Amino acid sequence: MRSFLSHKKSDYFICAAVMLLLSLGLLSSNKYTLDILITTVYFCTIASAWNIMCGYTGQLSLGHGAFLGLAQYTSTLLYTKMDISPWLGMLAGGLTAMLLALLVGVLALRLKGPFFALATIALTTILEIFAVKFDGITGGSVGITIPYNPSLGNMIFKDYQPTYFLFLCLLALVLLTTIYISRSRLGSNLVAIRENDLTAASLGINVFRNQLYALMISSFFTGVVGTLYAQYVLFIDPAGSFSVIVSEKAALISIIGGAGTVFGPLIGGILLAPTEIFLRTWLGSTYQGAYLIVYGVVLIFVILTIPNGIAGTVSAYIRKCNCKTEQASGDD
Amino acid sequence: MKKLSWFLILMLASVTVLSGCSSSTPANTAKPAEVIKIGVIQPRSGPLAVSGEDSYWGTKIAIDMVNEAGGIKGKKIEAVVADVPNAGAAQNEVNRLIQNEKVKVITGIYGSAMAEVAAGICNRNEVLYWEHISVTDRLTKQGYKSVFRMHINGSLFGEQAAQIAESYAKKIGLDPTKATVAVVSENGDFGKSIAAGVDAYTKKAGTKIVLNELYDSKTTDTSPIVLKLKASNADIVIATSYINDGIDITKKSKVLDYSPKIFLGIGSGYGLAAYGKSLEKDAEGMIDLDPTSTPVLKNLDPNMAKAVEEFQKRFKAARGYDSPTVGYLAWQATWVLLNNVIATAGGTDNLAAMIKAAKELDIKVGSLPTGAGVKFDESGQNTRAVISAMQWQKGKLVTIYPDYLANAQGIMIPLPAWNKR
Amino acid sequence: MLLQLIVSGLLLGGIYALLSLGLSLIFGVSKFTNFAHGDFVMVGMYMAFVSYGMFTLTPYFSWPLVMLGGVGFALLLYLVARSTIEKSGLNQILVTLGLSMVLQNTVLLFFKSDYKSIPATFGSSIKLGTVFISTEMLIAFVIAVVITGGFFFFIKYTDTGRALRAVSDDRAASKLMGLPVNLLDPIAFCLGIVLACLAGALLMTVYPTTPTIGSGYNLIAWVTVVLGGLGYLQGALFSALLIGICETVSGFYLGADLRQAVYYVLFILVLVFRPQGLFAGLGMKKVKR
Amino acid sequence: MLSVQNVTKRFGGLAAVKDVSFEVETGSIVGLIGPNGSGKTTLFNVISGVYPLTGGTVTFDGRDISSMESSRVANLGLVRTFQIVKPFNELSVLDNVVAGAFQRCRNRDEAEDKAMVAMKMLDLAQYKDTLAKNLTLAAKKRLEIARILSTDPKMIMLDEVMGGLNPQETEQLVETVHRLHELGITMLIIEHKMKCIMELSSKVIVLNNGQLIAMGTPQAVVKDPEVIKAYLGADYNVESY
Repeated sequence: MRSFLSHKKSDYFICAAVMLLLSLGLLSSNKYTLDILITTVYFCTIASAWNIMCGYTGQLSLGHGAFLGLAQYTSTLLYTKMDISPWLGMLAGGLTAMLLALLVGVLALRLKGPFFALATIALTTILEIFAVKFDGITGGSVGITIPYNPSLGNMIFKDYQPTYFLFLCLLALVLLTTIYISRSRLGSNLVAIRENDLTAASLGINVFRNQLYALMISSFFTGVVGTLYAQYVLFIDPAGSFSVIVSEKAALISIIGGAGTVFGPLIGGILLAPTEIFLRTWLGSTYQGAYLIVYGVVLIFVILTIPNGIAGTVSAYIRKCNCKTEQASGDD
Repeated sequence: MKKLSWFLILMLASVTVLSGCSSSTPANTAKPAEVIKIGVIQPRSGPLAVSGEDSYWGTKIAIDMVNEAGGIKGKKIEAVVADVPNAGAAQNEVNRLIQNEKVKVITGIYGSAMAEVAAGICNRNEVLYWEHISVTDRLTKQGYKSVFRMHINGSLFGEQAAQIAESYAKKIGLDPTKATVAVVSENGDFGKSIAAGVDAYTKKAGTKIVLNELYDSKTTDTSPIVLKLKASNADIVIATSYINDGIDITKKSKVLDYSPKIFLGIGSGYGLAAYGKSLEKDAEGMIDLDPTSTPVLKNLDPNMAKAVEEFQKRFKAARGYDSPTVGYLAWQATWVLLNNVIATAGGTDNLAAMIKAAKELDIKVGSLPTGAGVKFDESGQNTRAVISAMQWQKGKLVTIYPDYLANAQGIMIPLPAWNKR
Repeated sequence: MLLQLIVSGLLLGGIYALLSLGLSLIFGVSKFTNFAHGDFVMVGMYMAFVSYGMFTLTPYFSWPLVMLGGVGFALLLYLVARSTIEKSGLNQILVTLGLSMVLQNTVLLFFKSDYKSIPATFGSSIKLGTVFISTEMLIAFVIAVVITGGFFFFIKYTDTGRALRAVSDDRAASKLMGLPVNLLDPIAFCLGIVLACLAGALLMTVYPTTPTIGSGYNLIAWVTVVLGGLGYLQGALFSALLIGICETVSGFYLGADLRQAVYYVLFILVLVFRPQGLFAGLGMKKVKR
Repeated sequence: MLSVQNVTKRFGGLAAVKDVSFEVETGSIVGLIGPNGSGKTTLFNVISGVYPLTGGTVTFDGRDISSMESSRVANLGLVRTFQIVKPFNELSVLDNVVAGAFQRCRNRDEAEDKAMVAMKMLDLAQYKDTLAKNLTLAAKKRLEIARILSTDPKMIMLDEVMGGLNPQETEQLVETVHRLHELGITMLIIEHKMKCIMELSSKVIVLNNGQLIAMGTPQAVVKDPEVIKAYLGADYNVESY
């Protein structure tokens, strides 16, 4: 089952333990190891943010790339053109992403299933086209290179540890928010909406408004982590920023890990992000695209056999064990 | 929940171990000083993989040939190959090559986004970055110390293209200041930087640009573009395209019975084998501006000529078709890198020596198969990279301009109407 | 000029009609959301390419092979997706996204990423007044029209067609009436995918192909289906033509780099403000879900 | 408490509910009966805001709710169950009820306590951690009631909650409804089981073909010739126990 609604304080403990383990990476100074960790945490965070909207409410967004890209362009342009520190740019990026989410939500949230997904894909593509078209502002398809001036204020660092640390903080923030939401009224409402929106409304849950909140929170974090990633790679371009692939990956990671669970996206990210890198390194240079076949097959397999993902299946198993012991003592 | 947390912890531990392993193994296997490691990055999957793969083979064949000739100072070259389909992968793989594989030289890449990311990281880590394809101007305008580009940059490309256009205009008796030019370009960085170069040059030369249109290269139907060209009634058309759109523009030109006096195609759109194959006789007379892919061997230094011949043979064996321009670009860039830079510097251990060797290079124009020479300016841009005009004649590309590279005479200039071809 | 643009657009739209009809049918009958539809177009293109390479059959002659292959791929899709029919639409999307990844990259593995094309058979054009019509496009268009006509005949006048319409109209009721829904699903899949593959084969006469070309066609197919109104087969037909015209006209007047944006904006507007499609209520008989 | 005035609902040209007016007094239990397809559920949907109404007004607790969304209607304290049970299948019973309870509380502990109270009242406490989809039909029906109960409603509308239950289960549920009534909750009940209606309601409304054909005490209504004709005219499906 989807144990999104966690009742236990132990979630905070797990969260702390995971963060502690991940932060062991800070001891390494190997940039490749750190890059893998950063990429992993980046995808964990995006997937977790995606999960807040989509795992909860069951609305499939393939347009988180739109939020990501808009935020990246906001912060990068603020930094490169007006010299505003990425620390502020990060917030600005998150907020613009949120504004876009508000607009998208008002327009598209009444759509269901494939149509919401399609509308979000279309939106991402439109933004990409505009980013290419209005090259006076965005630099067009050539993208923007962020000058390498390492300093704390510029959020650019010589070594990767500080960046990794920032990513970890963000992941922790998203996880804590997720845990908090999962215990809150919003979480309860969202899950109710996912299960049956008509019934949810009949209980007094405003379907539209709750979904909108979720979308805005989700897009905010997506935007923030996107700006951080831009400051890490030091380069953005329309094709990379407004990419449907990023959204697809977020979805893939969440779903394989267990969409609608607190730790599903984390598990998915930790499993898939390094796997992708290793597969690309091993297979990529001899069998073009072979790692994507593996990805696709895994996705199909997971959806068909364990639609609740790893976390969902594991916790269902745990529940089963608990139920057995309960049934032994109680009647019925 | 407890079990879940154990599960998580276990998984994390295994990931840590895994990434630990991957970072420690190469250190054990690296045998110092026996081989010279060179990082080779190309997009070998994803949307850029076609030309990425051609470029990869260009580089690989150059390395193989150097190795078979005994390597550099007795040391074999080992290519550490990475598939880099996007900017994120560039970040990851370049770090892997530098950190784990301990390469000191990286060469690549088809795709400017990846080139920019790779060059940035290389420069920061004091690794030589040797670019052989990407044309974005900005790559060499960031003040990087260890970044060199063998290929021409976009604005020079555009400038030379406009120059070629001008010279052809003169040839057919058009006054450059009265002739009209239409520029259509795919809206990626390639098309845009070239369009900008053309624009800058024609302004100087006083030629009038009557249409400057960008389009999406993924577009399926180019008839609106051809109709716009037709409506503009320009004497000269300079079109920058990838292959799909390039083929379609030509097809639609025929369908819509459009032939300007001079049509200059730029980029893979008009130069790849697929172009000739799918257009057959309709390709006849079409001009492609690019570094030549039909070198005139007798003009080259005999040793170079032999090497180029060998390369052509191997490329055909590996890929099944004659090397396109990117193959030559990759091959000659790698060839120069190995024989003239690394060999002079005595290996890859000393970055300063390699930079010095590169900066001191003085190879005259026409020495390399694409007609280029090598002389880097302060920013690391090769100032002696040239483009040429190639033309489809009897199903094959031949070089018709400049004269010192030409192996055939230009035909069908100005272009006759379609029914007279 | 406008006339020329409209004619070019119509010709393009004719081929779009083939891919969207198939999508519309599968969506109508099986309530199945296929996000890999464009990839079947790509597969169709490659099948046409292979038949040309192996037997020098142009797509005008290799269509039986393409159809046969299409049936095979349809059954593959059906096998993979069967368990998600009548279940969560979300899972259908995800499964087909996964399938799309597998298809694209399998093709990449076997054919590499080069552009594959076959030489034009005619490559000329016909001039009607001031309007030029590409022979290739015209033939493709005529074939598309014939296939579409045949398809509508099949849907209207055969028992299977009637059954498909009934299931499309009301799946639950059709089940209660004893219609073999489990048999009709694979039939709808086969028809739909075969149409997509045929569209691919026709496109192959005009455009080169690469493994990733399908994503674009996938979106076009969906845009068309939504504009036409879900499950309205005739609607899909008209909107395909409309999209074709919209592409050429906006490409000319607005700029060739904005034309995708035009129909995506149109798409979003229709989704949000007129979810029943552009043509609903215009006296069109519905083959609705 | 609830006043329905001249309510009409059309689907296309077809009027599912025609010009229906009635009142539900505070603290009463009103039964709503009629043959299949007579428009009972449509009336529920119109009152609870699932469908917008075509004509007429609905007032609840002194406020016009005619054009209100269902979630706002529910927030005012008027909630309903569905004829075909719609539990949140993938959630535990507790989470199902908590979803309702959260409409009145801010934090989770409070919501859980409230939910437990409602669950105890409906004999669901022992299934706390069971997934809703694994419950028996009877338990699912009780779950529906527990869920709406936890929203602290002023009035509830029950749509055939006894349908498909065996006599014993029915009896238990009637018991429960009585207890809820004692808590001061006003009720409007659709029910086919005449015995339950007779036992529970103080007033019965009869719909046929979307029109109100009779209203009054249960005893009076069953003797009404109009009503008998309606039921005999349609399939005679008033279950007799």
